[in-house]
Amino acid sequence: MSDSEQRETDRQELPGKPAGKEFQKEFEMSFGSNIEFLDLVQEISESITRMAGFDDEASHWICLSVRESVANAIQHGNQQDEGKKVGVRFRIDRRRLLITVSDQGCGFDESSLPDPLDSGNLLKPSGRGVFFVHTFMDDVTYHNLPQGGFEVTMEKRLKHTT
Amino acid sequence: MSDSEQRETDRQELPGKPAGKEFQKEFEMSFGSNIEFLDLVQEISESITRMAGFDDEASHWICLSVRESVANAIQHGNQQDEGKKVGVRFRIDRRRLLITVSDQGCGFDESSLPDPLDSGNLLKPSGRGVFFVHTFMDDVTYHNLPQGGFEVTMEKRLKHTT
Amino acid sequence: MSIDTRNVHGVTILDIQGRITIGEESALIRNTIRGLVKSGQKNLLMNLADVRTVDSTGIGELVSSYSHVADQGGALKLLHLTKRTRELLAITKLLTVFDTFEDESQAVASFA
Amino acid sequence: MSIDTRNVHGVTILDIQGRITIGEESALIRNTIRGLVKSGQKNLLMNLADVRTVDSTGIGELVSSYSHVADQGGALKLLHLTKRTRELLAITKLLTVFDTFEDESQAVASFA
Ligand SMILES: Nc1ncnc2c1ncn2[C@@H]1O[C@H](COP(=O)(O)OP(=O)(O)O)[C@@H](O)[C@H]1O
Ligand SMILES: Nc1ncnc2c1ncn2[C@@H]1O[C@H](COP(=O)(O)OP(=O)(O)O)[C@@H](O)[C@H]1O
Repeated sequence: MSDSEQRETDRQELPGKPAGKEFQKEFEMSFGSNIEFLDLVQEISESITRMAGFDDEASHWICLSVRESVANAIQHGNQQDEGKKVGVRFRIDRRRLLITVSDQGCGFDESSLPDPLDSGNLLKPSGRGVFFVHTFMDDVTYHNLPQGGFEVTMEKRLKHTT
Repeated sequence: MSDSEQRETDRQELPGKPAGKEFQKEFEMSFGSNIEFLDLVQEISESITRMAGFDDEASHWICLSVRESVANAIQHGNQQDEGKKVGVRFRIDRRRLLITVSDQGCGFDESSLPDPLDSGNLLKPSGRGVFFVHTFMDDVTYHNLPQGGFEVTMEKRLKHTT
Repeated sequence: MSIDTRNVHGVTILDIQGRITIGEESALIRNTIRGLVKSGQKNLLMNLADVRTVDSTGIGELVSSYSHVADQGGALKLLHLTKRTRELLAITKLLTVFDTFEDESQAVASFA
Repeated sequence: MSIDTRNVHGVTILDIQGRITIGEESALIRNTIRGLVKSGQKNLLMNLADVRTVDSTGIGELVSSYSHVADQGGALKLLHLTKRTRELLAITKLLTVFDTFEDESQAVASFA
């Protein structure tokens, strides 16, 4: 199954339906777009990455990637409208941790983002969050959702697998 | 609006729709029925009760009530079937914290539970969880969900309101 | 969670640290108590001073342990309840079942 | 998060504890740096030894502060980067922008 087919299957899953067998553990959350939740999300990410079997170092960068994505969902996606929800889902299997962060905004086109490593951008105060996510996660896709809203899917493989 | 009308409104809310205006903050989560998640739920409960403005002492008993309810949802409701989900929702407003814990089981009839304070039951090793929830929370209802599954709703009022 | 045991005048004192809750913690208490009783140590005093959290499964484990020790002709008593543990035992009427102490030597003497 | 400032041979050293992340933390850095520059202290050395976490907003705040101080004719340099902070500055190519030091007296001397 390709990644995008897998995503399609995930989306069609009804709330309350059992998770696909391939995932051993699944945890998801959703909250109003208030930056106050960021630290809680960070704590949760730390617990889940530990559960998945990552060491402190790997965990730090995964949690940073989640933090950046959730901050973007709250600020850029939902424009800090507390009535709009941010969703975060963790799926653990033997080989990897799959994380999705979704918001109710209109998304953005990744190809139009300025490269933060261009010498003209080095001193810009912003524009490094998406870059961090790409740097620290193994596989990252940004996509609009068919039912509306926007989602980033990121995967981190456990080191002991090849 | 009566409590049960309020519940009805909550249920009809579509996922992704803005929360009712009366709630200032909302956080919900859902996870496979593995007892391993209990400690994470406890940590989250502690953060949320702090956010809601409860002191350490009140927070301790609220979190114990959540813990008991989630343990019951995992064990009795979902029979530890990891494919079945447990949901926990926190809603904070100025006056109270409203918590619901749901599972995909068939529920139970509260009136048929033995009283753990009956002298014949004092030395029983189990049967005190629901009693704790009633003791420490202000308002507790157990009910089957129209779409299937079971839910406990519990409320804790902030002390400074009358 | 950890349990240290020490012997004072024929009484085995279990110093419990951490919490007594559903899962490994309760199982550890159960197994430790059963092991002690089997080896003939039946005068047991649980020091709960450093127990931060007890849940309904933990209370259930204390009750099971109490019954098991009594069935084998011994006694299980409790020392240094925290305010919270005392509250749980009070609302469950278990303060009427357990002998509880605030002073270790008094507790030890009570087994004589 | 906390910032202590001390003066060593005309250089203001900011000992930062905690994290430099989105929200209050970044705002505190911004306001502290701007306040110092306003009061004429323009030779600034940030000691990041006790900074556990930096996110993209935090990196952005370091960059803004750097530019602001330079614009006012001063210099902002960094001391004691943790492995993680160094890694973030390396991948963002900001190690080519910031002067960084592992030794406080060398760092202070560099402002002379
Ligand atoms: N969830 C999102 N919804 C809409 N736009 C987004 C989202 N995430 C990122 N963006 C867009 O991508 C840009 C770059 O994001 P990022 O690299 O995190 O830097 P920054 O947040 O500092 O601008 C943002 O400025 C925003 O325009
Ligand atoms: N979520 C639930 N789904 C189904 N049955 C439940 C649920 N929660 C509680 N029960 C029933 O209520 C009984 C009493 O629960 P409780 O007071 O927590 O004690 P215990 O879990 O120790 O049995 C349980 O034994 C079970 O039969």
